[in-house]
Amino acid sequence: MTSTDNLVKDGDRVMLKKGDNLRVFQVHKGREIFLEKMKFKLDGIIGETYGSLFEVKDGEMVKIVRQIENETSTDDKGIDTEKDNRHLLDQDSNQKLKQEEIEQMKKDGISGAHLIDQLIENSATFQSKTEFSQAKWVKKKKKKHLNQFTVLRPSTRLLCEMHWSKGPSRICNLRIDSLSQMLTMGNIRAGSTVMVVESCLGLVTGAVLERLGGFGKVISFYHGDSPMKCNLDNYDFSKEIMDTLYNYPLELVNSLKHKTELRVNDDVSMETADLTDESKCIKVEQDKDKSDNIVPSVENVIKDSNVVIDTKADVEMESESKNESESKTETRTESDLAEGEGQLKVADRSVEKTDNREGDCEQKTGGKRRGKKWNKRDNKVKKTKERAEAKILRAKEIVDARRIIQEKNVDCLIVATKFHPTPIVLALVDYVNPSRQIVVYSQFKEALEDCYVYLREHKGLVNYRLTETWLREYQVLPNRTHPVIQMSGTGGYVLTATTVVKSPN
Amino acid sequence: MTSTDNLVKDGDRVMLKKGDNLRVFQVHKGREIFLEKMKFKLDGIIGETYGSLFEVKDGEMVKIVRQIENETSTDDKGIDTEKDNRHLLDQDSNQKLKQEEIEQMKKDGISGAHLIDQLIENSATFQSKTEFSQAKWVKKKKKKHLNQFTVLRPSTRLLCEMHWSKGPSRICNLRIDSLSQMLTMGNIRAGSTVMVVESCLGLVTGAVLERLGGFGKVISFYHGDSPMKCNLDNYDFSKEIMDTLYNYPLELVNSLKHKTELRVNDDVSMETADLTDESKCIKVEQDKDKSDNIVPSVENVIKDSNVVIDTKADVEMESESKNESESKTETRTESDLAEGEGQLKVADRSVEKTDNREGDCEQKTGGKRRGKKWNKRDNKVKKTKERAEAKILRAKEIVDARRIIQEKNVDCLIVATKFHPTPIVLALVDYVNPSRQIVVYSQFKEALEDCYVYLREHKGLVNYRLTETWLREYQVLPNRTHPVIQMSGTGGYVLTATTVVKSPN
Amino acid sequence: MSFAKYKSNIENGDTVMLYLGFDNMHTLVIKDGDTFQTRYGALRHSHLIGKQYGSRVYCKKGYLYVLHPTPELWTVNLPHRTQILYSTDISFITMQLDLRPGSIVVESGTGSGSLSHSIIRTIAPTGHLHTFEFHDQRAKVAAEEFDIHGISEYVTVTHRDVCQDGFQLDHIADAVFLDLPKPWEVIDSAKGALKHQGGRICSFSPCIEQVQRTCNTLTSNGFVELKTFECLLRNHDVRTVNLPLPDLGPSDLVLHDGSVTINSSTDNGKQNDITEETDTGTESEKTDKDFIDANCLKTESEEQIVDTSDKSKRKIDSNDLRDSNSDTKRPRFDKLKLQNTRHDFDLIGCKDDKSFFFKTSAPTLQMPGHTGFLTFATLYHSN
Amino acid sequence: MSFAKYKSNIENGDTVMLYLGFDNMHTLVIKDGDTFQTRYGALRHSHLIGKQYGSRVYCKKGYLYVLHPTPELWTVNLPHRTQILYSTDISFITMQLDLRPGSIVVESGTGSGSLSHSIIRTIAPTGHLHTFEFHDQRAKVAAEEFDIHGISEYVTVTHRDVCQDGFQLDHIADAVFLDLPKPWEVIDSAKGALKHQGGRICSFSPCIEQVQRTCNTLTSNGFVELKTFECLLRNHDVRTVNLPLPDLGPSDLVLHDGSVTINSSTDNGKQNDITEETDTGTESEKTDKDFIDANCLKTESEEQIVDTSDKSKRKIDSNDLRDSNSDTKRPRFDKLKLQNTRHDFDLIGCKDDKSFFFKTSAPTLQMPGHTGFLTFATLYHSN
Repeated sequence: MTSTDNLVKDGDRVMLKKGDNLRVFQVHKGREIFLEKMKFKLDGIIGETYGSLFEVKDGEMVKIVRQIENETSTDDKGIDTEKDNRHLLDQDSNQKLKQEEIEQMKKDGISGAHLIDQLIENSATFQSKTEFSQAKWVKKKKKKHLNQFTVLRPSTRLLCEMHWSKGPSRICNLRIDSLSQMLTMGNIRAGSTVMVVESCLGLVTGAVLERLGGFGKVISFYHGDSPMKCNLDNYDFSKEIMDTLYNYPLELVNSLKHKTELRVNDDVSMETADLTDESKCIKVEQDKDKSDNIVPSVENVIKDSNVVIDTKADVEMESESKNESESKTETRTESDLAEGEGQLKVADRSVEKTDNREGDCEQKTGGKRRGKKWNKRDNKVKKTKERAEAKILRAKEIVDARRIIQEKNVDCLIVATKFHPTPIVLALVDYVNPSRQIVVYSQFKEALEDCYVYLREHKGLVNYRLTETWLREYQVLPNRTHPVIQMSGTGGYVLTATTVVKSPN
Repeated sequence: MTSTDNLVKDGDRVMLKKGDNLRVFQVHKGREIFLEKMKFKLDGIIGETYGSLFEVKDGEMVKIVRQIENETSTDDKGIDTEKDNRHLLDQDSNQKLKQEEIEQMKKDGISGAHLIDQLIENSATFQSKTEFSQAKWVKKKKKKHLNQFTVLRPSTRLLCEMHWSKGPSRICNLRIDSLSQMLTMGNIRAGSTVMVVESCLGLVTGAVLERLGGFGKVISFYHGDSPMKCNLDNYDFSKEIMDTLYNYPLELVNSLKHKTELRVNDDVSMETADLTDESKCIKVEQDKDKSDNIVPSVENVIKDSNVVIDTKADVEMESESKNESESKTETRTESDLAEGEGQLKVADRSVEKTDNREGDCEQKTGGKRRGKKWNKRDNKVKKTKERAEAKILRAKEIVDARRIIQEKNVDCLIVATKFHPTPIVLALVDYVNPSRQIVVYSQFKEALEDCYVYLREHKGLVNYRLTETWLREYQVLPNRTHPVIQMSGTGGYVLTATTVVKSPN
Repeated sequence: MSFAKYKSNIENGDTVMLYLGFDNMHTLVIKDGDTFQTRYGALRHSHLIGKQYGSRVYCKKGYLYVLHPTPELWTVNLPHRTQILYSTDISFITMQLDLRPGSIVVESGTGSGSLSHSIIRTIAPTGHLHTFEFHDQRAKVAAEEFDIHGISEYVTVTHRDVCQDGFQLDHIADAVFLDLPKPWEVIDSAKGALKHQGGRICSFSPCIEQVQRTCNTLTSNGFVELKTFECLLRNHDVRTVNLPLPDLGPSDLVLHDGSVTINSSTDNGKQNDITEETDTGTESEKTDKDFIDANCLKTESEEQIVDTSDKSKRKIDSNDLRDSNSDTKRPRFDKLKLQNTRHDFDLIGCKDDKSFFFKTSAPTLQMPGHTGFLTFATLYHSN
Repeated sequence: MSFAKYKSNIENGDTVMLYLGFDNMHTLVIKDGDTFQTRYGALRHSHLIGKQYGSRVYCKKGYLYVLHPTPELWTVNLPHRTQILYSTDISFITMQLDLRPGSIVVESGTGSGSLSHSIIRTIAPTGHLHTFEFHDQRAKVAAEEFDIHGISEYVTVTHRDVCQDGFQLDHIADAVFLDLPKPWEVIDSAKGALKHQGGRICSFSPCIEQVQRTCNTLTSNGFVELKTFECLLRNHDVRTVNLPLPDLGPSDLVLHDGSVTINSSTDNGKQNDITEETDTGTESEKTDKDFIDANCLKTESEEQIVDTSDKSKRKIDSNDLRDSNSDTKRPRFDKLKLQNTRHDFDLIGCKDDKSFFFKTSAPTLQMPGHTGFLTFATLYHSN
């Protein structure tokens, strides 16, 4: 994401943009992708600058020079032509080339410009059109037939546009302007600790990670089986940024209020360890200083490894040790794993489900993991090991995230889920520092009204606002300037409030 | 309201418009009105054409020639000036004339144009302004100091604008675009029979009457003490139009479903009748053909007169006889009236309250009735008589309205009240013909959601729509074209549906 | 005849509206002996004659309603010969032009007659519409339609290019409506058409450049009180939403033979998806709820209403019954605990242990973003 | 320092926000020894030092909250030297320009620094803002503010008329923001300021004519993917509405010694007015509910919340108790008869015999109608 490093590399996730159509692909030398009814390889973009324009030719991406559109040439022609349109009927049926012929030419690798020429030649009516109509016609045909893609780095803006155009219900109708309000009203910035509860395909988590830029911490709450990592792949975040992400399961949220401490015992020095023999523990200990009521002290022994993380350690330190452990648990087998499972309840569940989820992702991106190839047997062994690693990591992550939350030093809570937000907000709001922002999004105003009423009862907040933004796009063309004909009726609602120190009365 | 008759007459209600400020006044020769901190007479407008422009000079309205604004003269200057404004501070404090001096000049009857000249002369900074700024400054001053009014005929459009600008809550936030949707979606047109339940200061009733133009019938439902007549005065409707109006009390709505018949016994031939002796009856009889359950047959004897109205008679006939009776009950005294009151329950109540309400109106319009002057004693006698007359009329009107409703031949139901609309709509919807429109307005969407749910349960309707309209105004000026800076956030919601023949299943 | 005034029963020659569901309406001129194909099967015209407007009519595979024509139903069902004005703009234009019975109105162009029908409805029986169309065929078809609809006595259709030849009307009109690419070319002529006492004018233009030029010309022709508006329709979709409550787990961790056992939530997979009951019909065409055209009227046949209601009731009932043994582990939002909670909490919807149910009328995802700019102005009498 | 990052306690020299209620906020630079006058009485700065941000602070006549500064609070409280951009537009601009830590941004003009603060917040600690202001004094004051706010290391303020002299930046920026009367004059220079690899640009203009000209210039300079937006804030006012049910009288007329007696309703005069509890505070300034400025943030101090809630509760309670002897005469909308009615009826609000209560979040009557047009475009790397 640094500015000097602006060339497409093998393994990068890139966005291909054609008009308003956006898709993410991972670059793999020699692999074909399928897009807009065409199969082609992305090899041609490797080593080229992000922002370049390519055309698909003979199944390959060929870089082409971007031409300056000269809209001004049609200046003042709009009005004259509109009047003359009265005598025109829809002329598309006057195209002598059949659809199959056009498709065949495309398969034969005709260049887009050449195809357009063919279309003009075979149009019965092109010459009878006014200059303005001709220009309009060519533009329309270009949009349809020119297979030109701009290669872009993924960003929150582009991913939000992509998801929105694919179907806003998948991201809870979260429109880009609403998302932008959330980030601003939440005062999201480098160095912050942000709790995110979302079910918008990772869009909100990714947006927060982007705005933190590797500085700070994001605690992402996941429902049962969907930690956000898979969805975040699209962002192609650097390791520095991904290291600021912690995942925490929603089903352990209520338990947070008993100031217990989960601890992972994990021996850093362990190398070729056997799953069944290692002693890795998650200890849940009551924080006796703060909690007056009696909470059972529990301990969960996970026999994977025995790294003991000092709960007072700095977080940056932690992520380092995490990475070390990642590279050290390589030789475990699947059977080992199975034996270990019976006792690993907290971590296990989420890890298992994560794996499934990652499987889904793989299918989508072509059934292969980035930049690696194994034969099937090796793959199986490695995967087992990875899964075991992931389990430990996840367990540690839960412990880490729990500790961060319980420090009550959170700077922002952002909620944007398919669930009713009130219980989530009420359960988490007290972990947010005073004089900070909470931001609750919902596609239903009623849900936020309810949340608002409960928060008022809960107290400890001021400066409530329940807002909606309208987004109106304009077509700005000579003599044809007006708001666009269709607009989005709703992009969701946002409730914001500022935390304050709870007063005794 | 006819086009040939376009001169202001003594007794007319006129609207005075200055910018967006609109007010209704009744023209009375010699009487002063108070507007914009000035006292002046309207005598000068009598005999002049509607649409003329007048200036207040020495307490009189003096007709002036309307000048063509030449906005185009500032063409292309907008942009240049905006840049130069950076060096300007607010210059109003540089006016050497004090506010009192200005007010005195106004009292002394200075013409607006002359006053502006004075202001320019005494401005320390006028000359240093750009041409564009000067034009803007003069326009602003003119708006403030020129007491120029356009004299207009009242219309729904202008009255809606007037009420809206005075405070939309008084008309349930009914914005002009919402009102316009209601009239159109209700298919309101000449010849229709329309039921109107509103509490928007008569705006909806007036709008419907205007659209019926004297053809058809409007049944206006009033809550307890507020028939719409008083509010309708502003419209200055012709007698032909007012004759299409029937008033019916909301508190007799539930009783409609028992197909009873109220009858007024009223002798047309009576002249100098004594209230206590006359026998005027409202009979409530059970319609035995249709009602299976036992409903008590009731009879209300009103001893005012004894006109018997044949319930089968044509409505136009009725209004004629009504008008006759109006001119025949002239000599009754207040004491007579008092004696009559004990037995007049249905009609009485509403009449009494109507009188109070009319009293309010009188105060507002200056304590005098249009075009008539009496000494106080005469006034009292006449008033008593009038009240008695009104009682009979009201009673008859209720009977008439009841009959019209019970014919179940209504073409539209329009509801726009401060009450929850659901009970009203459910009680009245079955009196509407099949294949007609019902229109329910509310400033609260929730009220319409509720209404919608109940109507669906009630059945007999299709083609539901719950809509809101957005109204966006644009400033169109050379190089300064944009939507206006403030807009209305809500103009209310409209629920419409189409009645169908209720099917047995 | 059918457009001129309401009548109760269908006669031969009437134009009627067949209502099969919200985005499935047809307009039909009754011609004894003809047959019309609907998606519910064939419909013999003769079957409709004599029927009361608003009746339910059965075909083989379903039923429909036969509705009385109105300008609004005509607008959504008319054959498009041009871009047309829809009821939202029409309503506002009618109000702003002060139209009422008796008004004399000038319109150009006639187009597909959408606005014309609405104007005639409002100004009849004592007013008149002079409508101008520069396209010969369109003018003819419009005149025919007015005739079939029984409203030709209220309208004069003229085939003329008014930009070139003007209205040729001598101070007879109360209002002028312009829907032309170059409205400024006819402002002067429009002024001549308006009564000496003055009147109102409206110009509809899709682009702001046209508005700017029109405003200039209006002003220099002595029109005042110029106002330019956009009026946009926002349809709301009433539906019941079932928003799942999240499983935030137990508030205390349970010690279970040495390991932490959390009460794994009962299968939430399905229940955790938002259930939305679109009240306004679930027609078979409506495959993608996300892209319901906001321009369309949404509705349902009565049968569908019943279906939806029953479904919704069943769903809620089953929710009420389902596993309530997990009560202690979840935050309580129990509706029936009304007495113990603030009333405020209960003024939005209903909650049970798993869900927050409420009615909402969410705006449709797509709505009209622009139809055109409506510029209104007044011409006051010239002294 | 206070704008650079969150800190927990107030120190001398900090800029703090005093929150007295929604439309009553002040910004204050803590200076030990000074005193600040609020409407609740005097506040000694020394009293604030060491206090935790977010604390409630008592004055003689009431209390307030002392809040940590944020760019958003600054935007609504800053001293206006020019028209400023508000958070709604700022949010959208930040997103559309792809701003994040590390971004190099060019801004012209600085104006009152409203947007500048927000940009700096987003691009720190590794990015930089180059902001240009043609008004000498404004540039100086802005630079001073950045210094006081502890963010001067992230920003370079230059006093220059960029229309004449350009940005003089050589391909260093990721994004350019223009708020100028003639943005087209600097497009070329902006292109030179953007990195060779390309970047994003935004131009904010109040009038469409500026937008048109800017778009032309952007296109001819090779910028692509031009998009022009308006982004408008709509505030919703959450409140409890008590909509009275109408008295439609008895369904049967009662015979009473020869005359019709209808059950005259108990005094409805007061109860029939709509009761609205504006949840978001009832401040003393707010005399006319109809004209609440939608630009303003609405809120309440905690005390007021309690008051309102209590009032609302009491009102509903008394409604529950009042004359229920007229039950038989009115349509029943009884909430407690839940079992007998459809659930659907109960998913909006509560009904008793007299009223329909519900929560609504009605849009404020006035809302921003226009701030400016935001035109965005991309410049791709030149081969």
